[in-house]
Amino acid sequence: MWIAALLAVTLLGSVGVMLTPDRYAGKVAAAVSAVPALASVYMYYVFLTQNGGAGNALLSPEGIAFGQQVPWIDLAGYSISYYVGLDGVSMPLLTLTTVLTSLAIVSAWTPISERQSQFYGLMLLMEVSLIGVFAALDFFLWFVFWEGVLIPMYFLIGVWGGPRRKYAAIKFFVYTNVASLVMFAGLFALVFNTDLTSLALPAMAEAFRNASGLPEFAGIGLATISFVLMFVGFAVKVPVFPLHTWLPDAHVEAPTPVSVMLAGVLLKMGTYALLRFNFTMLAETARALAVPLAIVGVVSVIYGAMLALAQRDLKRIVAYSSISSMGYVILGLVAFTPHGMGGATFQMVAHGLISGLMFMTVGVIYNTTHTRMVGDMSGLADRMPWTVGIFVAAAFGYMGLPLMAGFAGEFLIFQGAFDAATLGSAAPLLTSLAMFGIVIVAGYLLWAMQRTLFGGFHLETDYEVGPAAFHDVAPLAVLLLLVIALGVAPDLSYDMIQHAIAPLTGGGA
Amino acid sequence: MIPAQWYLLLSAAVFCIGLFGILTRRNALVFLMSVELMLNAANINFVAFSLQHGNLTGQVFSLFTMALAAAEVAVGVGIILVLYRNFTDVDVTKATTMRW
Amino acid sequence: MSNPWIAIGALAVVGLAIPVSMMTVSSLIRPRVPEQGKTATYESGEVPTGSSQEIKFNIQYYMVALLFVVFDIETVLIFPWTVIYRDAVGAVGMSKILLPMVAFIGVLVVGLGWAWRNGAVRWVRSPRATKGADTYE
Amino acid sequence: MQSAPLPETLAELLGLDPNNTLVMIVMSLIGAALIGSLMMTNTALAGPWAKRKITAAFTDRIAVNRIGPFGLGTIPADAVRLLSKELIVPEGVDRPAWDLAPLIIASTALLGFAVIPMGSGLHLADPEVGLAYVFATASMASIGLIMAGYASNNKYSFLGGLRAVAQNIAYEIPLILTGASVVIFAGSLQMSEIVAAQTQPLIGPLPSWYAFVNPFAFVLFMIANLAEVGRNPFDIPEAPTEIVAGYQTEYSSVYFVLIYLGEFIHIFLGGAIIATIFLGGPAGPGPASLGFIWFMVKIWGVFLFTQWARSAIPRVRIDQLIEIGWKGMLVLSLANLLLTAVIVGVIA
Amino acid sequence: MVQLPTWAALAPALALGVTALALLLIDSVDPDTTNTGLLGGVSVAGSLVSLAFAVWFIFGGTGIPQSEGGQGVATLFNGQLVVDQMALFFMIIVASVTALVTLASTDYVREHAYQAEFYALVLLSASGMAILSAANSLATAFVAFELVSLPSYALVAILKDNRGSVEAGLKYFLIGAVSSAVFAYGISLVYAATGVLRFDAIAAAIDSGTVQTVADGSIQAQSAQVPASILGVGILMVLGGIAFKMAAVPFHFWAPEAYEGSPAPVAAFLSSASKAAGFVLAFRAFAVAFPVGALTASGDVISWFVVFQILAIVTMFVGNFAAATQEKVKRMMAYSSVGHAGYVLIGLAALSASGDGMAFSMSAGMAHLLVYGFMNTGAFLFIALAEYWGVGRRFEDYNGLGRQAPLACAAMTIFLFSLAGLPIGGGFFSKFYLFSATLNVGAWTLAASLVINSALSLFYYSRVVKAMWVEEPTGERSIDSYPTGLYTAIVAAAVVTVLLIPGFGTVSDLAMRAAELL
Repeated sequence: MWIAALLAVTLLGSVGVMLTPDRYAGKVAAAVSAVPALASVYMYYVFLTQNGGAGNALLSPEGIAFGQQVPWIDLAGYSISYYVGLDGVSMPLLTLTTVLTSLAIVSAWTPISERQSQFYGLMLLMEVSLIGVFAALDFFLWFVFWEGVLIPMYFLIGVWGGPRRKYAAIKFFVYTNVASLVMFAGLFALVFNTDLTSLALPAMAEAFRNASGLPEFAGIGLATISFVLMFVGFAVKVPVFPLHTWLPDAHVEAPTPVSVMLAGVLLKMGTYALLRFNFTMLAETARALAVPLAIVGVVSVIYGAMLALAQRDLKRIVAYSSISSMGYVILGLVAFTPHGMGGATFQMVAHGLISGLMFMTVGVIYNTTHTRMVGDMSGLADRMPWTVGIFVAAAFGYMGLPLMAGFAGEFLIFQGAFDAATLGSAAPLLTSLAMFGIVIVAGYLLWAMQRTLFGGFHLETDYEVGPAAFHDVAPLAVLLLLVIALGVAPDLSYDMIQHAIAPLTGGGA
Repeated sequence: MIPAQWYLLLSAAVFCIGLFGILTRRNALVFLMSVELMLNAANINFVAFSLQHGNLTGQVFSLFTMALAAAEVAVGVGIILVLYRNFTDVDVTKATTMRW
Repeated sequence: MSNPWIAIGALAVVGLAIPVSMMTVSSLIRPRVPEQGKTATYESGEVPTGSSQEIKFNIQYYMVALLFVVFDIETVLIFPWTVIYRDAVGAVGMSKILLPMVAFIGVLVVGLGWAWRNGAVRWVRSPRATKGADTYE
Repeated sequence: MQSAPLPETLAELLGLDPNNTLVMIVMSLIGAALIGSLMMTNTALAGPWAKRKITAAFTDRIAVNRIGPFGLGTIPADAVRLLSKELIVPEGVDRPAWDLAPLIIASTALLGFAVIPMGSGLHLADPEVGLAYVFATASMASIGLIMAGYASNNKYSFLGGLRAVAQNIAYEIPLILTGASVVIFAGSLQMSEIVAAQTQPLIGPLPSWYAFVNPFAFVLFMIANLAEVGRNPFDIPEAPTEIVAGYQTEYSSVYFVLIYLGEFIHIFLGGAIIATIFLGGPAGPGPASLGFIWFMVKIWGVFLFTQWARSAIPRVRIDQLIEIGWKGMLVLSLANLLLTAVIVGVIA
Repeated sequence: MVQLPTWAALAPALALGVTALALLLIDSVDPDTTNTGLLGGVSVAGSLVSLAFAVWFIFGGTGIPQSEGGQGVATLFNGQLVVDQMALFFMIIVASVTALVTLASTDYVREHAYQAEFYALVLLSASGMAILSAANSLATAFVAFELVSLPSYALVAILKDNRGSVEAGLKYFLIGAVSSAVFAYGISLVYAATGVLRFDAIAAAIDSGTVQTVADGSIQAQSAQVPASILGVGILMVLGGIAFKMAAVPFHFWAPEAYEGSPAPVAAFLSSASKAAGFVLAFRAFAVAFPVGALTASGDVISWFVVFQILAIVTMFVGNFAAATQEKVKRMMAYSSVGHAGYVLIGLAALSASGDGMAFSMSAGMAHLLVYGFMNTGAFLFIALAEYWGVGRRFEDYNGLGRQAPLACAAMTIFLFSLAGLPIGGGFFSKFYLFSATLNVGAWTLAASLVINSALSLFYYSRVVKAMWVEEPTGERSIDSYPTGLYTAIVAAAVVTVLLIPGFGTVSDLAMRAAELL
């Protein structure tokens, strides 16, 4: 019921915003988005205190909180239903979505100047789909939302983006759609080979986990084929090397609030789907393929970091570094240890907050300086102290400074990956390689900060560079507080995450 | 009584003549006539086999075919008329300006 | 009863033979005096101007012809009905046999009325007669 | 009076086997020749002689009284005169269409008589679809007319041909629909059936001829028939005062004779149809052997009617013609059809 | 529910036909002045009445056996026409498309000289489609088929001073005339082989292998044998005639020309309703009259579903690849409609040699046709709106249209993405339905080409979306009027397209039931 309300409110809100005149659109949108944000925070509180969902929504039905199921379509012998619910994995991500959306909307007040009502309406529309993605427990419902995210995103990048926005938008659109088709094919190859009668995710998980006698093609089991297809499909969203090439374009061309959503939430859709489908439904195959997957993860860690090192554009730096951060998540997931998977999930949330924060800060700086090139500016610290302060904090969070959310996530991942049975002897090597990634991150972030923020002020402008407006800085502050809060008290979400993934790792929390 | 296959051969021949006319002629009116030939080939079959099978279905159908052929001619001549007014020609290959 | 079409065919032969024989007779007895001017087409004694092939005639002829094609074919559909009508009245009752034809002719009449009102059978519709809206030329 | 068709009668007269196809073919040819020459005699009598006499009588003149008794010698004289004239082929005519047209006009009209029961056993053939057949042959003439008009390469002819077709098709439908209303009574398309259906008496001595049973249809049919045969008031295809002689302007010599004959045979065919489906065919007082006489009386009556109309009624304009045809006759004949159906339904 | 007389089951078709006659009468009353509001209103009302009847009947249980609590199949004229669930399903499609098109036309033909004729022709053609969907005999099928075709020829060429329209009309007419001749000849061959024209009787003839005859409604077997070769040729020719109506390869050549040249509402009408009419005939004929199981059993007669598989794949690829290379939006839509014909052909192609899976695949095709009816009509009506505004015909002419007409463009976006199979409209589900139908019988090639072509179609559909929203407006374009009728129709179509996501369950149930009862 709660989730239906969330969806309904946001959807109506988006329609309403589209109809409001541009002058008020921003404020109205912020007000509208505050509703789901506060609601989801309240839900989070309820979930945390009453611990409504102990367990995994897919594997142990009692793990479903705020659940609701309404029969919908009986199609081709498969019963499809409107089936939503939350567990320890989706609850934090849902909250992350709603909160980040409203903050992004506020941060859009300054940069977005034209066709505002459409912009905010699309933002809210995207929020609807994102909520749906994290809450849906029926494959079709989930897929509707999953694809539904793309359409507003396509417009948001294509219409309000930078100079090469058309190219970026089309690239993003084609990449993700082809990926969806690949995933779809892989999944339904399985569906049609198991005697499913319902497309609810729990039922699918149940059917796939003890599917037997699947056909083989060229000696490779269908499970493996489907696993690979689905992994590829989701990896595009994550993104994982070498399927990441859409990401820098999309990030650089997208306007700040959009890239906040992109980095903060859309990338998590990929890892979330990986966790839900590949690592839950096909856990056996995942364990079997752990080492190559881990290698892929580590490679994208190192590769992303390296590329980031080579960039001059702050936004590109953050974009590539988020590739490397998502590599950690893959590594954590394949570990199949409580700490590894838990850490990975935690990292999703943490990275969502931090990368959002980073992009937002870069955006604020850009709004003032109208450049993102590291070389063009220096010594911003004394002109816009607040922003710079937050930027520094966020950067340290990115490097995994203790007492920041990033630290908890990455630490847990390494801890989990180190003694991962699935990785066997390769575990230490891979983990240490991944750790090396952090060093690189620290390297380029420190370098970039040193070049841009400190030293004597220098920037060719024909206007006076001053501190950013309050409504630009406020969201940054809120985000930073959240980051710190999660860093100080990881249990705020780590507990429920552990509850959720316990059935996966076999071991208890 | 004449065996059925002769009727079949006759109708097939008429049908092919019509088809040939369609494929070779470019005058819309000749085209129309060829179509009439093809329809009447069908009529031959219908009447012949209505006699063969001893039921009236075929003959009734041939009446329908005639009526529809007539209606088709009515519409077709109308279209050919406006074609002539627009292109001052009834050559079906002349009308090749598909643009507004 | 022999096949009546034999006799009809025979009459066709005769019907052709009589005119042909007349032609032959005439061709035997008639004179031939070729002379320039005789062969000019008759235009009330004036010198013929142009050929008759490219004269433009009233489009109404087309309209009437199209109407005829449609209505004449409908009579094809009416005739079988008239033949069986009398027996059918006895067999299935009057309304069952009459009403469909009433509906059929009703549709025809609607079409005729429409054509009538839209001037398909009004003759004076030539472009010179009515300049403007919907002439048929 | 269901009499056997003429060929079989002949075969029996000559004591030959009527089931032998060859015999039948020969007999049919003889019968056809008989009928054909009969009609030619009629027209020969009507065309050069009777027509002129009648017109003269109307206009209070004296005509064709020079050659032979009552000027009957005019008939052979005219025949020789016309046949021996030079055949002028105008330039630019579209041969062979130009040559075929008179042939078609002449012979198609003759074809119709094949199914007409003329009484006294003079009934060449009696197919089940007799009426449809006779209508078909009767309307084939308009093909000849348009051919003649088109092929002559003459503006008068062209207009005449077009007018002829427009008129024929405009009045064809009322004609056929009215005929259909008769079929509703008779319940058959077979000529002998239709004739037989008119034998029993209607009221007192009056036989149930459809002319008496359904006079409305009879009037309609007479008018439509006038238009079909192109006599006043419907003679615009050859309106001499407007378009010289219409489609026959460019024809001379034997071709002219053929067209002329064709028209008259057509008139008699129309008369024959009327006589058969409205006037009880050969029926009449006296023995059945007199049937032929009665039949002749009837078709000559129709001929006289056409000639009377020719002299007595002014010509209509083309627009009036079309409007009468499409707005008057067609609607009336449709109404007549349904009316007849209702009446028959009630009495049956 | 009240028990109506049997003939009343035809009410949806009759409503359309009567409306057409009423329009002619209205025009006869005063031919010189045309009252657009009255004419359009009457037409829309008539089609809505027909729609109401169809919906009432289909939910009232017409066509469901009494044993299952339905009203039973309404059989008319010795089984020449049957009104069952399938007929009603397609009557619904036809009626709703007609309503949309006529509503939109009130603005489109406002300046037109022959409005009454336009509406009357549309409704006549629609009534033909409605009858066609109930035709249970090749005779009625042929007559209805022509009743659909003849008015549509005139409709395509109705802009008689416009070379494009006239040329389109000519080409449509010529190909249509030939295909109807082929159709008639095929029917005559089938009749020659089986001696009957009623579908069930033909099936009986094929089953028993002996010529049948229908005497006062009952089928009786004759002694003569069914010559399989003649029957095969006949079936192929019938298929050819129908393929023309569905605009399937190789009879699709007319489609791009006719759709591009004709007025956009007419194109919408043809590409949606006319296609559906062709398919209902194909479904009924090939499901009832030529059961593939019996045919393959009876030896050397072709098992036609192989033909359909080839046709489907070729049509999909030809349509989509041609569409991807177009420069004009309308032409692109025309080719895409050819491609969609390919998708629906799966309904007849995805079944096994013994005819299994027929109901499943056919219901998938029917569901897709219904969804397609709305989204495709909507897309063409948007093109009509663009023509109404004098916007050009090429992609770049649509640049920046989204700023001047956001509502209509949003609707168009929904249509296009739904056509492409994104889950923003019912198109996603119907495509998935077809997809699972192919996998159901393991027709992998079909499944693969369906997926490939959907991906490809996304590319060229998104070109229009890109032009409307992303691109900057080029040149000066002044949009001053926002025609109510067109807008209403487009928005209505868009709403239905979106509502078909939650409502698809009903549609698929209806389709499944209809196909199973067949």
